[in-house]
Amino acid sequence: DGAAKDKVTFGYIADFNGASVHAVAQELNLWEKYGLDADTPVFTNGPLQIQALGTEDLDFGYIGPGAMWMPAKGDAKVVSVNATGNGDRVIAQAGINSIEDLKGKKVAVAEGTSGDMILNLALKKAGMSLDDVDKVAMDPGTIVAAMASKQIDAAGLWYPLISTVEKQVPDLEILSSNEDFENEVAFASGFVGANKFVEENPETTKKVLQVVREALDYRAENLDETIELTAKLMKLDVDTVKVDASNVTYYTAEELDQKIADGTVDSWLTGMNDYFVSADKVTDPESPKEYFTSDLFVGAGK
Amino acid sequence: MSTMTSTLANPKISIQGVSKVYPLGNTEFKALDNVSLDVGDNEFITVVGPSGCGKSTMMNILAGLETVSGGQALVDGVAVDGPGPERGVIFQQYALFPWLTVRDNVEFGLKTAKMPKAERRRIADHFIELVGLEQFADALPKMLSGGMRQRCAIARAYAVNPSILLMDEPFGALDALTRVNLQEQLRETWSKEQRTVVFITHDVDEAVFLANRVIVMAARPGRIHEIIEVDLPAIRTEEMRLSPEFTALRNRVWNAVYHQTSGENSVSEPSATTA
Amino acid sequence: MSTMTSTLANPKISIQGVSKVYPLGNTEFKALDNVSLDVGDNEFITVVGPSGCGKSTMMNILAGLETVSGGQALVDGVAVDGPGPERGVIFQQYALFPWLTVRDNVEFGLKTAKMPKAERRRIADHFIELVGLEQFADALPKMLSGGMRQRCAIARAYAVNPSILLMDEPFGALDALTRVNLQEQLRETWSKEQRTVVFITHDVDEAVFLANRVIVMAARPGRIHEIIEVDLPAIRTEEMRLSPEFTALRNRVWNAVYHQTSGENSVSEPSATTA
Amino acid sequence: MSTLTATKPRAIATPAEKKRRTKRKMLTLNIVSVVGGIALWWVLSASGFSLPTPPQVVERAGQLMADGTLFTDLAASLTRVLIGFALGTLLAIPVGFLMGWYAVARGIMEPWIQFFRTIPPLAIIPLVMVLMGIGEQPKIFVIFLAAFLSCVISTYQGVVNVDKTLINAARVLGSKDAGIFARVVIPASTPFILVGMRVGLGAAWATVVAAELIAAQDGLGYRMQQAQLYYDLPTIFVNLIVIGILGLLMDRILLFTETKLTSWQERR
Amino acid sequence: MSTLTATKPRAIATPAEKKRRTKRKMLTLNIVSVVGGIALWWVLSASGFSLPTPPQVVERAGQLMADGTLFTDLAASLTRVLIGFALGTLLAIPVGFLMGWYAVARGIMEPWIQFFRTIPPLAIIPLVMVLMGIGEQPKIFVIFLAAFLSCVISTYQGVVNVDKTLINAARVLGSKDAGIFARVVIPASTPFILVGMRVGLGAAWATVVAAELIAAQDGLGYRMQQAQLYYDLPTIFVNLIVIGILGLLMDRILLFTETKLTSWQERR
Ligand SMILES: Nc1ncnc2c1ncn2[C@@H]1O[C@H](COP(=O)(O)OP(=O)(O)OP(=O)(O)O)[C@@H](O)[C@H]1O
Ligand SMILES: Nc1ncnc2c1ncn2[C@@H]1O[C@H](COP(=O)(O)OP(=O)(O)OP(=O)(O)O)[C@@H](O)[C@H]1O
Ligand SMILES: [Mg+2]
Ligand SMILES: [Mg+2]
Repeated sequence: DGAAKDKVTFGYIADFNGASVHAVAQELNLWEKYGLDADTPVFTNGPLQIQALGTEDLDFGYIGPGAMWMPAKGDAKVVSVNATGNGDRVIAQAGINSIEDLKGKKVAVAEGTSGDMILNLALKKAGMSLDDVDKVAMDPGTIVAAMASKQIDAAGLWYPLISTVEKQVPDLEILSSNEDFENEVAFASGFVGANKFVEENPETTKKVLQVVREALDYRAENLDETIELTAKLMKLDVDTVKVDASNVTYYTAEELDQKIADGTVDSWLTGMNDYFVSADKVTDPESPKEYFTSDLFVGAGK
Repeated sequence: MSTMTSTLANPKISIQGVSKVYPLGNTEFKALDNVSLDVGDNEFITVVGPSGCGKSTMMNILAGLETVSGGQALVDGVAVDGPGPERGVIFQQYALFPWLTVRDNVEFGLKTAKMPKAERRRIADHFIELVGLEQFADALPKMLSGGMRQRCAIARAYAVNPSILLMDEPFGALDALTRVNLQEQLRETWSKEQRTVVFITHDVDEAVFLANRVIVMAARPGRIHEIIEVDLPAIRTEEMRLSPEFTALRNRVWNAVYHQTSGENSVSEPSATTA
Repeated sequence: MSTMTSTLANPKISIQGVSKVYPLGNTEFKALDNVSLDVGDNEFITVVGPSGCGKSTMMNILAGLETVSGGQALVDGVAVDGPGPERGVIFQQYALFPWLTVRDNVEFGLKTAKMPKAERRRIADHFIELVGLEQFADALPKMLSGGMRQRCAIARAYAVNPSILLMDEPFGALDALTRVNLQEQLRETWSKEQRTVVFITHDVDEAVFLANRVIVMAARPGRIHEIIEVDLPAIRTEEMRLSPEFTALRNRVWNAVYHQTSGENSVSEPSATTA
Repeated sequence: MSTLTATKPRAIATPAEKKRRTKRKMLTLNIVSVVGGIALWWVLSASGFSLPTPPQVVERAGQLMADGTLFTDLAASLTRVLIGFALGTLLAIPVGFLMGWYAVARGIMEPWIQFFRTIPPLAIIPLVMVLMGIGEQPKIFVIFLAAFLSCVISTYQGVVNVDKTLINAARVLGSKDAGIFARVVIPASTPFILVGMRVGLGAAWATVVAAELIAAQDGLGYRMQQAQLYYDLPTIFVNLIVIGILGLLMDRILLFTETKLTSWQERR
Repeated sequence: MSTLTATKPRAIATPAEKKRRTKRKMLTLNIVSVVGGIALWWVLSASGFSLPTPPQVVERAGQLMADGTLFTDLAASLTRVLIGFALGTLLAIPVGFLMGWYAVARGIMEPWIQFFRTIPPLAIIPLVMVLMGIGEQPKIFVIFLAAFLSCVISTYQGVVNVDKTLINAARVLGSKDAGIFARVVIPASTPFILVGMRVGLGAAWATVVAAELIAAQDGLGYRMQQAQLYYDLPTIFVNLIVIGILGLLMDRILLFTETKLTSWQERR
């Protein structure tokens, strides 16, 4: 119709998980298709987008698993799950064969990331805690350099950064991976919306979710094409992005509807909440029912 | 020595019991001690005295650049409160603006007075020629010799045509001929344009040749030692320098400076100022 | 005028066809044009000439602070290559170190020579007293009057006891008495301690009173105009100033400066230097 | 040093010639130094330090140029830096003057300027975002702040150091405060102001990475952060080097300006 | 301004008294200004901007002091900043001198100094870590670098600006290069060097956050980063304010030193 298009601002992060839906939406003209005029600023991390949501400069955004405690605190609404990651690992220098061996060793972690999550979970599973190791806080890029130059003994990190480390340290040990915690917690990333915007603009939110759903479907069904589109958007080479995409489980919208209906998504988010509580990130998180607007997501598919 | 206490009816400049104290280490130094002096409208006085007796300090107080520690300095009956363009100053240290050419230095005050460009230029060029710097009008101060810098400072002060000229050893760095030329020039302009001039110098000849009155100062503390009236004809000529009257005055001033200094520490020396 | 070309057997200072060219806008300015002059060991020469004729430039070349554009300057037969403590300099602009007290300024050169502290102090105090700054030994330059700054610079140069003294209008800012005292002092020390002195001044009396020879310079281009031998007795006294010989010499120098300047642009004026 | 030592009589050169010679020598030294630095880097990267080698970086630079990324980024960052830097120094000069001249202004402003100078730009980003959103404005503001804070101190010091006799000379010639500021204080403190501008320029460039954390779509700093996500060292190096070279060029322009503006000084 | 205008004869005060009065006035102004700033912040935070209010920050500060965190952090950061800053300025002075004095040194060093000045400290952290490990050394080095690079430019400019006649006077009194450096160039360029030190101090503090990205266990910057993860604005504010106050205090000490060291100047 001739009506003016709804304006939205939808942020993303320039890695495959964060950018693929945007790449698809742009390539297939999905914004236009659903009557949206979208502005898609790129951010370097999730918390910055949550802040921007709070100042009404941003309507929607993307956050990784490490920042999922922020909506749980009530700072934003999760409007859709994006994917669940399998790329997180606890890595160690050669000769360190188990989590128990980390006792007293220098273990690096980028706090508030999924690397932080997996390290905590792995230690807990081995009956240990961060107090048992010599924890050193660093940012992700520095961890790569520190591992490569053997300044540290181990780290909680993820692909594709780990592949850079592997090039320098061929005999790198993998001590733990996401699969070890399949039943307790998922490393789910998602799309978030500003509390106020979602409440006041249900129609626009619906249109946005329609775009997301269609893009999720396309990605799950045409992963190779999606990788190429995303690489183009981010001006990166395809191989790099491929590594990035290889450790993630992608769902179609329908699969997600299913997992919402049978409570799987709820259990993912609850599991993450438990972790965040145990890691002191939040004290009293809202229940996923409050901050995950699953009915909107499902509704957009009808 | 009673002449100095005779107050004029309508003095242009009136210094009344002025003192100036500087901190010096933990003690204080009396640069000026209760100095009183009246300078009439259109009077030309010269100030001589030993190095450090407070000549520059007195001039800076009149210029409004230095505060008094006691007493007051009046110009046109009003207490001096900061400098003004009606009081032109030639500093002992030249104080040229190093980033401006000779011409721009001379035009500085005219620009402040918002004079149109063409007129500014005309006036500046006139005074640059007067001091013989035509060839260096576009040169920066760093390219000038000591004497040339001093001449530039003179041209700059003349250009704003102030009703009072305060000059601190303005011809000190000049060669004999330039000096004599500028002396005559100054005297001539003064007699034509009715200015009040306070002129500090170490040259006794110069002091006598230029002045209506020569103020002889003494040091420690800085004070007026003697005031010598110069009763030569108003129009001074080169020949006059050779006249016996001139020589007599010259010797009198010389002795006033000379004697005082040798008797510097004699307490019996009466203070030259009225309390 | 043939005297000036007569080269001495063993000159302390030998200036040979020295030229100095400065850039001035897009053209060049000849500050010195082919100047030649020999100064004997233990000779006292004074240099007079109109403002801007290159006196300071010549002195700076001898001091090793300025390069030549042509010719060469020799000291003890060796080409000047940078300054040295054997050549003491008193600058026209004083150049005191503003962060040092009078005493520390005077001690500066002695400290460089690694003299022990007590001796340094003794020598400094001696020269500070000589120039009459005892009371201000601990004062910073900013607390001094113009003449006091100049005296401090004099004390500083004297203190290192150089074999050559290059003095640029050193007494210009001093009052008559201090000046006469320092003139006598300088003459006396010179005759006792066998120094070579090059002394720039604008005061013709001073030039004659102090010198063995008076060098009269001319401007545009800077060159030597005339050299006048001063055949007064080696020991100069105050009375001598009043002698007819003195007056005659004084007039001769005066005329040399005066005449040349008025004939400044006459091309017929022969160049004073040998090519 | 050439002006301080008398050369032998045969070594005669006109001043202009000498200048040209010095300049040529300087350029040679610069080139030697840069080549030496690159050689050192090559040796380091070859000898096992996990650094990309110069050829790798050159190759990456070629790619980034070929697809135009480098130029878009450069244009975006350059615009931000230029605007931020220009605004920063433009404000720093009058503020520095006010602080140097009026005790009241100094008393009020100094604590805040000192305070903000020690605050890392990274730390004020959340605050800036709250106040200005995520457009160009906050990015330019962060750069502006860095340039301003570096420059204002220097200008202030310049004002305080202006020779008192020159101010007196201007007063005596009839100038009031505004005139003295424009015609004496500014020219006399130009050396200080230009130090401030040079330091401010460095700060502006060094802050561009922080500024482009605020939802930038392009820019050299943004590209570096993105590359950091993949630990793409060649790209990081390309952008670092481009920032360095741009900074160097702009500094040269400032230096050239300074030489012109302060040629009245008697300098070594 | 008081020295520039002649006061009425009754307004007579000894110089020492005047000084004391000015100082008192200054302090009052400082306090007024700080109180005003805090009031503004309070208004802003109360009027809907998502900022913590002053009482919240004070409360958080109380907690951080009670459990000793603030003091450990403070000690850690202060040590790093002091060492880094001291080393940085100590090196900057001779390097600035070499650059100002010897054309060869300038030709070789300038491109690199200019280059590194524009590089954000964040970007060199991986490199520094590879070369120096993750102990205190690399953290201090990053701070050192920031202080050095800010200070060296200023010192260099100071050296270049030293009055030529003073150098000549020293030469004539027998000083050689080393003597001239120590006894003329350093005192004469003190105003510039102190500007450099003040700017360098600001840079050192502003870099502490970046430095403490390198595996720090404590420190004000580290605490801020951690707080940023939790979007814990009160903690960020506490640390920011502590950094600001420390920076301000250290700056005051420098300023005081400067007043002592440059009292020979005729200043306004
Ligand atoms: N800022 C200051 N601090 C301390 N003392 C000072 C200051 N300024 C001037 N004086 C002292 O005041 C006295 C008078 O100085 P002034 O400059 O007026 O002398 P003067 O008569 O002009 O001498 P000269 O003929 O040498 O120029 C001197 O003894 C000087 O030391
Ligand atoms: N850096 C420079 N650039 C251009 N010209 C200069 C420079 N320095 C000196 N001059 C010129 O050289 C000439 C000689 O200067 P110098 O200082 O030697 O004169 P002087 O004889 O000492 O004069 P005065 O008696 O006035 O001190 C002057 O005309 C001056 O303008
Ligand atoms: Mg004086
Ligand atoms: Mg001269």
